[in-house]
This record gives sequence, C-alpha cells and structure tokens, in this order.
Amino acid sequence: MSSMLLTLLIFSPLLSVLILLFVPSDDEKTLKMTGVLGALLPLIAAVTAFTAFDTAESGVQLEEVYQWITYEVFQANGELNYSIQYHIGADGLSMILILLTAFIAFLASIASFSIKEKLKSFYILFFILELGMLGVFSAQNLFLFFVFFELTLVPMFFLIGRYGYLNREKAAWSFLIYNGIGSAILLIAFVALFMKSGSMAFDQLKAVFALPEADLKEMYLTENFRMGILIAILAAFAVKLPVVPLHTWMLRVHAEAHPAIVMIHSGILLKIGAYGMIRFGLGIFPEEFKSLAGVIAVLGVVNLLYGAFLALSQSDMKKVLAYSSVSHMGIVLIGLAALNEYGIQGAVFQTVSHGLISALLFFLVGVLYNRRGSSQLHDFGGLASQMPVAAGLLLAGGLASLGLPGMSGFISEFMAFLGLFEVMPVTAAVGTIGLILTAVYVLRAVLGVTFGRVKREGTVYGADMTAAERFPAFMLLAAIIIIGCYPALLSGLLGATLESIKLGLGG
Amino acid sequence: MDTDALLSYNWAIMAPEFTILGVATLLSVLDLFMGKNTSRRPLLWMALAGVAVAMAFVFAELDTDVTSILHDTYRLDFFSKAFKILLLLGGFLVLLLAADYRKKELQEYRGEFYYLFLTALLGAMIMASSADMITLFVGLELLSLSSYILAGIRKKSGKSNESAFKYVVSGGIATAITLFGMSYIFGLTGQTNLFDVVETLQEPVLLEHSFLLVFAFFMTFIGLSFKIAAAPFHMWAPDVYEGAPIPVTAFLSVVSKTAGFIILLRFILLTFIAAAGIDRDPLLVQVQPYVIVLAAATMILGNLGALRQRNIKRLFAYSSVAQAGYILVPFVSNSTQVFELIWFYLLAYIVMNIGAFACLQTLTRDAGSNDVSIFRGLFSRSPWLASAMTIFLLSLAGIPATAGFAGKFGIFMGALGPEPGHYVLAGIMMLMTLVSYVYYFNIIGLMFFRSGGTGGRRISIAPSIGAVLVFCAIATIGLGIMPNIALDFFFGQFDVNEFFMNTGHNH
Amino acid sequence: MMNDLLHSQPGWYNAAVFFVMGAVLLLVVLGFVTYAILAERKVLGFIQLRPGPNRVGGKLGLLQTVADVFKLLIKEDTIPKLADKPLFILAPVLAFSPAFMVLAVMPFTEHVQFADLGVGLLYYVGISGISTIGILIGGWASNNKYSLLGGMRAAAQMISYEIPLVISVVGVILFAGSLNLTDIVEGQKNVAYIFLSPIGFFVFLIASIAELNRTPFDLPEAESELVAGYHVEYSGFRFAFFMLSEYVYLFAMASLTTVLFLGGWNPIPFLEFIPGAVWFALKFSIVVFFMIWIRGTLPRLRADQLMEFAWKVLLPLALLNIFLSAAVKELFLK
Amino acid sequence: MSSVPLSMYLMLALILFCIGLFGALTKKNAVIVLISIELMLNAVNINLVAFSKYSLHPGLSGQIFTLFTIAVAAAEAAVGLAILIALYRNRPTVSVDEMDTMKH
Amino acid sequence: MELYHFYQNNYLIVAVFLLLGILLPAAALTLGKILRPYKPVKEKYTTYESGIEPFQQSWVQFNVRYYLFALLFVIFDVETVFLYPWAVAYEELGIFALIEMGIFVVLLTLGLLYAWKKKVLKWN
Repeated sequence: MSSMLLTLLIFSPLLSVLILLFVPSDDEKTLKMTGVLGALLPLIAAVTAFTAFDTAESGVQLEEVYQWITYEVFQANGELNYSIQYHIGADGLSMILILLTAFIAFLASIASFSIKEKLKSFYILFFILELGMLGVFSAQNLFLFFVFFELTLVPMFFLIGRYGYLNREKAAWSFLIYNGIGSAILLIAFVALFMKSGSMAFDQLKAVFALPEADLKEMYLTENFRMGILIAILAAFAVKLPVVPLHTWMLRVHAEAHPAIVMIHSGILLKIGAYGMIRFGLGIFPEEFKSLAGVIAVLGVVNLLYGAFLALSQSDMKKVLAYSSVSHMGIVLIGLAALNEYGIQGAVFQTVSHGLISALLFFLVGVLYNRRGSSQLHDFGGLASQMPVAAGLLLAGGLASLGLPGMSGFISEFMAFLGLFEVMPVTAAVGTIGLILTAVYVLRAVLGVTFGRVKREGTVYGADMTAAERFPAFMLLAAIIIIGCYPALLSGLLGATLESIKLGLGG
Repeated sequence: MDTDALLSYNWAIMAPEFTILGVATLLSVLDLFMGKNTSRRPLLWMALAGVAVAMAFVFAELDTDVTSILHDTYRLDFFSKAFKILLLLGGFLVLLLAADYRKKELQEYRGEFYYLFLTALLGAMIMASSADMITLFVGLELLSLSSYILAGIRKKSGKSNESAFKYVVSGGIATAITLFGMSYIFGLTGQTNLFDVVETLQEPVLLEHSFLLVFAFFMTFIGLSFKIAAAPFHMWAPDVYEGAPIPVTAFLSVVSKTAGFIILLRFILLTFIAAAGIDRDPLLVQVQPYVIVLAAATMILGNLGALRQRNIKRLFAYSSVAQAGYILVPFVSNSTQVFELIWFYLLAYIVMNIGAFACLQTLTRDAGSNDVSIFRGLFSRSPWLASAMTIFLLSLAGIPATAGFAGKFGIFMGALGPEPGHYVLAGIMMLMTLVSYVYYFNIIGLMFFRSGGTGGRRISIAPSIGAVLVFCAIATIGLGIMPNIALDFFFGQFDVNEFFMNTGHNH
Repeated sequence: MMNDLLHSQPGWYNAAVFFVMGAVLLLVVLGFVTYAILAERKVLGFIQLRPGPNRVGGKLGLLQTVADVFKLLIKEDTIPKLADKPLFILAPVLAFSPAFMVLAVMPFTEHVQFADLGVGLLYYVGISGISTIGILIGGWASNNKYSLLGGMRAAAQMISYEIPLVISVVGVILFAGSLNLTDIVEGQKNVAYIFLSPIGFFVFLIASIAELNRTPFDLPEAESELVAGYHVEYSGFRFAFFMLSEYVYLFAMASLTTVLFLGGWNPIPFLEFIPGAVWFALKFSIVVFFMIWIRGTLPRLRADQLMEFAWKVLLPLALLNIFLSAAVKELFLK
Repeated sequence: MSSVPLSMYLMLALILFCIGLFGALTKKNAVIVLISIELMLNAVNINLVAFSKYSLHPGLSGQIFTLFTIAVAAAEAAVGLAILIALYRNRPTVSVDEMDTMKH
Repeated sequence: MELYHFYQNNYLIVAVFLLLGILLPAAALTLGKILRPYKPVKEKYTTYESGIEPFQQSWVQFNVRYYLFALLFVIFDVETVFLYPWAVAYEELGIFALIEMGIFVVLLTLGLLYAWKKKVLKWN
C-alpha cells in the first residue's frame, strides 16, 4: 500500500472534485467544508509520505513505475520503441515542495472563504490545480512533468479570470500567453530530448548525459544540441520564475487575482520555475549549466535590483509585493549560479521561504482589501490602532521578507550570497545593494500602513481579523519562524539530494 | 476476368462496403415511396444501424489476413481497417448530430441527406481499401460529389447554394489537377495499380524522366491537399462551412478530411516511396522542403485566419484548416510513424471536433445566430454543456490530459525524431498552437467570464446530442490520459511491410 | 482499287481520290434528297387522295424540287438586324456538315463503303449529336422568340430521344460483338437483328423518327404553333441547308436502320442471286417509305407527351432490351 | 503523314489544361467556369489516351481510366449545374463576382 | 504498318467528308450571292413576329426544365459509355459480366425512377 502513497497523494484532490460535483452550488457551508477538508486530505497524505521518507537516502524514494505509452517506430536499423512510463517518486527537493504545496493549498482553501460567488466551481478548479502542482513536483519523467505542468495552466487561467479584481481577465490572458510560450518551448525541448536520447525518465537521462562525449556524438547529442536544449529549458522556466524581461504577466496576475489564488501562485507556481531549473538545468546538464553560470548570476542580480527599485516606487501594496517577488526570485537565481552547496541550498531555501512569506503577505493584503476596498498605500495608515492583529502580522511578514535573522528569509538570502561570494565576488557585491533596497521598500510600505498617519480622517477599517482569517496567517508565520530558527529541518531533508547534485557538478 | 475467377474472390471482405451500399440504396428507394408527410426518422435509424453493422464487420475482419481481390483494386489490409474504423466512427457520430438538426429546410430533404451521406461514406471507405488509381479516383469522386450536394442540401438557402457552388468549383479544379498528375504517373509506368506502378518506377529508364515524376508528384499532392483543406486550396473551407448545415459541416471537417488523409497516405506514400527524384535522390526526401512549406503555410493561414473570425462556423473552418496543417507535419518524419501519428491524431480530431460541433449545433439553434457571442455566459446557463465544450476546446488547443495533446505530442515526435530534426517546423507549429490558444480560450473566456447571452435561459440538449457529447467528452479525456489504448491497438496489428508489399492475392 | 488505296501510304493523292469519291456520294445524296422530297409530296398526296406536284417536269412533276431549289437559290437573303450574325451564318453549316459526315462510315454494299472505322456506330452517334448544336445556335442567333422556342424544343427533343436511341442499339452490338458497321452487317448473314431484338428495333425506329424531327414528333417546326420553328428567320439558301440536312439525315438514318436491323446488303434466303446493292436499296426504300407513311398518318404529339414518352416509355424499354438481348444471346446463339 | 509524336499530344493537353485552369480561376460567368473545369478534365483524357498508346509502357488501362474520367466529369458537371440552378433560383445571377455573401 | 495506313486512310476520308460538308454550303452560298438580288429595305431586316411590331429582346431566360433535361441527358448519355464497351466485350466476359451490368443498369433505373418520382420528367 505504501508504494501507492504518492499516487494517492497526487490524486487525492480528485476525490474532493467528485464530491463537489454533487454538492448543490448554493449550499455555501457544505461547499466551504468540503473545500477545507478536501485540502486537508493531501496535506495529511503529504505528511504521511514525509514520515515514510528516509531523509538519509539520496535517491528517489516512494517510486512508482508503470508502463504507459509506447510508440513503435520502424526505422532502417530496425524497430525502435519509444516508451513513456508513469513514473513518480520524490527525492528531498520534491518532498519539501510537496509539503509546501499541500500546506499552502490547505491555507489557501481557508483564505478563499471570502469568495462569495461561484464557490463550487472555484473549489473544483482549485483541486485540479492542486493535483497539477503535486504532480509536477513528484513527476520523475519529462512527459509526466509536462502534463502536470500544463494541467496547472488551465485551472489557473479560470481561477484568475473568474475570481479577482477588475482587470482579472486581462491578467488571465497574459498569464495564459506567457506561460503558453514557456510551455511551448519546454515541449519542443522535451520532445527533442526524448527523440534523441530515447528516454524521458530523469535518471535515464542523467545516465545518458554522463556518457563519454564520443558516445553522445553518435546519438547526435552534440554539444550544440545540449546547449540549445538547456537554454530552451532555462528560458521556459525563466518565464515561470519570472526573470526580468519576462515578468510583466506576473505583475498583472498578482495585482488582479483573488488573494487565495495569489497565495498559491506566488507561493507555489512560481517555485515550479526554480524547481525546473534545478531539476533539469542542474540535474541533467550540469556541465553546460556551469558554463552559463555567469549569465545566470547577472540575471539574478538584475532581477534582484530591478524588482527592488520598482517596488520602491509603487503605490499599490499588491504591486509592491509583486515586485518584491521578482526581486526575491533573483536570489534564487543567484544561489543557483553559485553552483556550490551553499548557493544551491540557499536557492532551495529561498524557494520555500519566499513561498511562505509571499503567501502570508498576499493573504494579509487580501484581508485588508476586503475591509477597505482598496490596496493603495495612501488609503491606509494607522492600522495598528484599529486592527492590531493584522498590523502585527503584516509587520512580522515584512520583517521576514527583508530577511530578519530568526526568520526563514534570512537563512536563504544569507546562504545564497555566501555561495556566490565564493565564486563571483563582484557580482555578489553588486547584489547586496538589492538587500538594502529590500529593507527600504518593505519598511516604507509596512510601516506606512501599520503606524503611518491616517491619510484621510475618519477611516474605519472595521473589525479585526476573524478566526478564519487568523488561522492561515498564524500558521504561515509559525512556519516561517520555525524554519528560520531551525533550518536543519529543511537542510536535513535536502542534504542527501544536494549531495547527488554536487556529484553531477563534479564535486 | 472470367466467371471462375470472380467466384473465387473472397467477397466477404467487402462486407462493410456492401452494407453501406445496400443501406444507401434501400434508403433512397424507401424515401421515394414514402409519403410526402411521413416522418423520415426511421431512415435515420436505418442509416445508423447500417453504419453500426458495417463497423461490426470491420471489427470482425480484424483477424483476416491481407487479402486483395479484383486484381488488387480492392485491398483489405490493416491500414484500410484502421482508417475505416475512423470513418465509420465519424460517420456514426455525425449521423447522430443530424438526428437533432431541426432546421425546416433540412427536414424537407432529409431522405436525401441520409443516403447522400452514406454514399459519401462509401466513397471514403473505398478509398481506404483500394490500391488502384482508378478506384481511388472513383472513391474520391463518390465522396466529393456527394459532399457537393450535401453542402447545398438546403436548396432554398442562398448561402447553402453559394457554398455548394464554391465547393464544386474548387473541388472540380482540384480533381482536374490531381488527375493531370495521375495521368503522368500512368504515362510513365503504363500501370494504374499502385503496386505495379511502384515496381515499374524502379526501372532505370525512368530515371531520365524524373522531372516528369516530380511534376506528377506536385500535381497530385497539391490536388489532393484540397480534400484536407491545406494551404493552396483552403479558401473554400470557410465559405462552405459557413453555408452548409452543421451536420454537413461536421462531416466535411471530420470524415471528409480523414478521407483526404487516407488518399494522401495511400497514394502519395505508396506510389512515390521508391521513386527517384531529380539527380536520383529519393523523391520523397527531395520534395520534403515543399511539404514543410505547405504544412507551415496551412497552419499559419488557418490560425491567423481564425483569429479574426466572429462567425463561429468560419472560426471552426479556419481551425480545421490549421489542424490539417498539423496533421501534415508527420509527412516529413521519414519513418513509419507517419501512419500511427496521423491515425491517432485523426481519431482524436474526430472525437473532439464532432463534440465541438455538437455544442455548436445546440447553441446556434438555440440562439439562431452564428456569432461567437452565443457562447456568452454559457457556463451559468448550462454548466454541463460549457464543461463539455471546454474539454473539446482544450483538446483542440492541445492541452495535456486530452486527446489533442497526445496527438500533438506524437506529431512533435515525428517532426523532431529524424536527424536533423525539423526544429523550424516544430517551432512554427508550437507558435501557431499558441496563436490558437487566443481564439480557443476566447470562447472559453466568453463561456466562463462573461454573463448574459440569450436572456440567461437554460438550454435544452436533445438526447442524441447528449449522447454524442458524453461519448466525445469521455473519449477525448480517455484518449488523453490513456492514449496507449488506441496506440496499442494500432501497433498490435499494423505492419508496415503489409502496406508497402503487394501480398495477399488469393488466386 | 479502293482496297489498295486504303492500305497505301496516305498522302495528297489519296486525299484527292477520296475527295472525288466523296463528291460523287454527295451528288448521289443530293439526288436522293431531290427525289425524296418529291416522293414525300407524292406519297402524301396519294394518301390524301390528291395528285401532288404535277406541273413542272411532266405529269409526275419530276423537276418540281429542282425548280424549288433554283427558286431558293435566287431568293434574297436576309439576316435580321438584331441577329447574332456570325452564329446566324454558322448555324446551317453546323447542321449540315455532320449530316453528311456520318455517311462516311455507312456500308452500302460489301464493296461500296468509304471509311471502315472500328468504332463506326459510335462515330455515327457522336457526329450526329453535333447537329443539335447547329439547330440550337440557329434558333438562338435569330433573336426571335419563335425560333428560340423552336430551337430549345428541338434540342430538348433530340437529346431526350438520343438516349433511347443509343441504348436500343446495345442489343445489336451485343450480338455482333463489334461497333464496326460492316461487322454488324456480316453478323446478320443468317438472321437479321430485327428478329433477335424486336424491341430494340421498335425503340430505335421511333427514336430515329423523333431524332429526324418528323411527324408525329415535329414539334420544333410546328407551323401552326411556332410559325416555322428554329429557322423562321432563315431564307434563301441558308434555309435550304436546314431542309437539306434534314433530308440527308433521313437518308443516313434509313441507311443505318437498314444496316443495324435489316441486314444491310444481305439477301433474303434463296434470293442470293440478286446483288447486294439491290437488297440494300430495297430495304432502304422500305424504311424511307415507312417514314413518309407515318407522316401522312399520325397526328402531332403534344409537347409534354412527347418528352415523357421518351423518358418513361422508350428508355425503360431500351434498358429492358439490353437484358432481353443478352438472354437471347445466351439461349440461342451460344 | 507520319505518326504524331507523343510530346505533341502532351503539349496539346498541357495547353488545354492551362487554358482551363486560367478560365476557371479568372472567368466571371459561373457557366464558363464549369466549362473550363471540363476543359481541364478533357486535357487529362488526352493525356491518358495518348499515353496508353505511345508511352514507354503502353496499356489499355489508360483508356479505361478515360472512361471513368468522362463519366465522373459528366456527373460533376451535372452536379455543378444543378447547384447553379438552385443558386439562380435564389438569386438571379451567374456572375461569380456576386457570390460574396460570405465574407469574414 | 499496313494496318496503320488503313487506319490513317479511314480518318483521312472522314476529314475529306468534313471538308465536303463545309465546302458545299460555302460554294452554294457564294453562288447564291452572285445570283440573288439585294434590295435592302429596313422592314425586311426586322425580326418576324407574325406581323406585329417586335417587342422586347427575345434572348430571354430559358425555362428551367430545359436545364433539367440537359442534365438528365448528360448523365444517361455518359453512362452508355460503359454500355458500349461492355456489349462489345460481352462474348469474352460471360455471364458474370451480365450480372455486373445488371447491377449497373438497376442503379441507372433507380436514378431514372428517382427523377420520375421527383417529377423531373414532367414537362410543365
């Protein structure tokens, strides 16, 4: 039974979808209950999977392999089978992200209580989205990865377009088009890889590309080909991450979608970009990745600075957060470019911690928006006096975001920069400017809202956060602090996996 | 051909064709002698039964060895069986669509509709299992002539007539061009039997006339590309689709297109497989750039054309042009994959496109308009219909977990498999897929994001349409998740030698 | 001599000889037409109990037609101002030439035949169809309502009757196994096909009368309804050519009937001593007489009866005839 | 009067074909368009018959092919004309230029 | 070669007959031109309409039934294309060909029946 664990985990949201189909659409209470319980289910499964996971082992665990599709091709040199397996499993990296996904999704399901209309279809789409995300992180071959990857695209399109603010449709469209381009590039790269190497499974691909150069030539896997594929893959994930010139869609989504969606989007979906870069870039093409490290580092720094600068001048809280996401994702790139243990660990940490922090902040902004009908900075001020809890949480989140020691943000930034300083000190030094800027814009926004002058007299925010609102916020904050104080929780999980990545890099 | 030889033929293998022919004849006689005001519904059931019986015969023949009778003009091999299954499946579904077509004009000419439909189907089936230029041509024309009339069957509608006339003219020109090419093939070889043609084409003396052979290739290829509405001859499609009643449109875009690909495979591949082009290179390799241009042009024109359509039938016309472009891609794959890829894609195309047409028919009838705005707010009016339509549109757009994706994935494999891979073509195809997102998702957006539409009243779905919708939706999803069901069926039986070798004489 | 000529290298010499022989045949045909018209008038007169032409050329009026021809020759020729002039001029030629061309394949006796084509019958059917176009053009080019209507009617009638006509001879082809007219005559050495395929003959005869636009199928030129039909605007010799082509067709059709069904030059048993040419002439004359006789006897059909008769009676009969002929062949000739 | 070489037949057919194609694509009168298509098909017939007698591999099947082409061409013309008549009943014109009710 | 000459000669005769068929009208009309009078009067060149002033163009639209018969003619005439070769070759083909032709003719008859029932054969 335990061998089916991951499958059960991935497809557990389907059960909720089935139940939801039979719930009448006007029965709000049942819908909400089903939604929350439905999101709890994968979380429980994920924790179970975690307990079954042996952190000391480096390889992929909880594996399941079934023959799926076979293409028979008759060629001049005989019959050739291209087969695709249903192959899932998890190593440390996957496990962390699966846990993160289940956790944030659960909280997001609570955060979506503020949705008043079309709740039924919301939850249905939500669970399909969760299925896709869980699948993405546990897929062990390219095909499956791509299927799940695209599977997140469609529900997300609906979720953005149907639930959210005024310009949500536009946001949905730009989400679709940009991510469409990304996945298009990805698909071509994957198929080319498949046709040339004859396999789609990660481990087999790794083995193939570890072959001597002469053998690779024979399979037409020339250096140019490998480089081309790597660049294509990186470009595809760069859209997702997003890397600077390709980031506009993400701003729109963050500004227009419903907070619960943005929690998921910023907390998990963006992480697919980072995950993909680590998994495919580093995992399969370590050599080629090395030669691109300089470029990636520069891109990371650009991201960091650009995001920070623009966040400084935003008047909308959501925009501030959106740019801060751009900026923080730069840190992931920086960590990756370092290509050493610290760097990569930093990148992964950043992935997780930004997931938690941005989820928290977006959730809070959503809460405020519900009270005030706006998220413009100048509409707020003196929040601490009327909504102390909310103000406190906001402050805590802001501090986590700027990297206060003791919170998760600090560890990741610290490690990423530590890694980069080891190899590219100049670039890293430029990057640190971004950290300072971060502190400035976060404090400007957060302090302005919590303690600043009330811009307009008689502003009434209404009641402080309800229990349903407090729960997710406190859970997230707790997670942030726990990781910040006890990073070994992650690094222990990650250690063995990092080891294998390092092996691929040649020590 | 004496009496004994004729009696010795295994006529049983023609059972599917005889069934269709018999039913068509029977229906035409019955229709003549039925009273003017008698309902023509029994004819529908008979036609459906006929198609089902023919389908049963095809399945019963699956184990039959390759047999060819009538001096190889009729040939039963797996290729023909596999494609006949597609044709009959498509035919069956379209007939079900027609069961609900309540337009007054069509009612009046119902009888004609049924038996012309069957004769068209018969023509397509003859094409699927003939290996002689004359029978191929006769089958093609049987299909074409019947379709011309079908397109104009609402003879009191000016649009229907106009579309039929345009169809006749462009079809006639295409036929003439094809025939002109065929006449040169006959001239070079003195044979009309395809296998004899192949044999004769290997004579060294023909190398001196390779120019003529290349000429013949282009003429036939261009002429035949009319049937599939590929680039130089796609302009008829929008007009004809718009003018014809929806069941006919569905027939043209699905069954007729399948038939077009059948003849392309049977005729072009078989005839020219061993032919030498100019300078003695293999002809099929030499002309590949042109096929690529054709495929690319078809995709581009189809997708860009669809972008600016407001009329939903025209939109689907352009979309089907684009789909034809995709299916042309495997022709450059240089391997036997071309059969399986085309077969599978056509199968997927049949279920998804007929499903979409079923929705269209319900909606256009309900709204009395062909404007794309009929989709407004469909989800709130009729969630099931909207969900089904979404599945079909997603499949047409090639989103994973749908049949369309499995098909497109295969096509990419075909394009990138050979060395060097056709990256440009794959890139164009991917880009065009993205363009297609715009119009497919635009419909989805209308259904889900907008409200309004025809007064918000609910839409009733006729039982037969419901059956089509359910079947197509299940098949679309099923083939998307488990494409191996269909692929294994194909691989289990398909033998490429059987297609290219002249075996199976039974005398 | 003819045989040698046919097998020699073709050249201008051959062409010249053929030309002379063709001209001779043309004169013969013209002579036939001249006296066929006279004969027709005489026979009609006889049927109607009146003498017919009896002034010019003796008591029998032997020169009556000759005089008529000369009259036509010196008549003023008018082309209506509104007519389509080139087509107006072309039409009579187009009507006449095929009528003469079909005679090229007709085997009159064993030795008197011009072109011995393998597809003789098909040639006849194909070429004779062109005349319809001539008539149609004539009717249309005149730009006259009567003539247009006449032309259309003629065309409709001729194409309608052409179907049973061509299908009714399938039986004959079946028996002879050839389209060559000589072969067909040879095939009737023992028994004429009229006995083997009576229905075919019946259909053929009726259809051929209709094809010739003769009473009772002479609607296209019904004087009382359409003034004169498609040639109402024609005068002088242009008119003469329409008339001429009709009578040349009479000649050709009678010959064809003789060849296909009556055994051509084959003699009746025990009378072999009489030369083939005489037999042919005799059978031919009977057919011609029969046609004139019909004209004198039967009234004109109504337009709808005319068309429906072709499609609903003659065509099914012709189709039936195919199988009857095949049955006869299977039963008696194997 | 020696025999006519094959290339002459092919040339004739090609010329006819091109005239037909040109007419079918450019003529405004619908009937002429149909006639042009017939011309193209007849060019094919000339090709087939010429090939069946003079090609490298003479064979009767070309002539049989021609029979089928003729039959099909007739059917096509009949269908085309029938549709044209139906069209004419709805809108009295045979000008191809006026068949433009359907434009994006 | 002999046979080929025979073949060519036969068609030469056909050509000669065509020439004659055109020459005769040409000659006769030329002769007539010399002999016949030419006295144009305007009225002579008007269209004849039973003595009244002609009115309107006469190139009017034809009744559609003419087209229908033309279509029927085209179909049936061309189908005989198959009957003739069949009849010629019947001797070698035997009884089975008869059955095949039976099917063919039955289909033709069905077509005729169809036209009949659809009142295409009615002249009105």
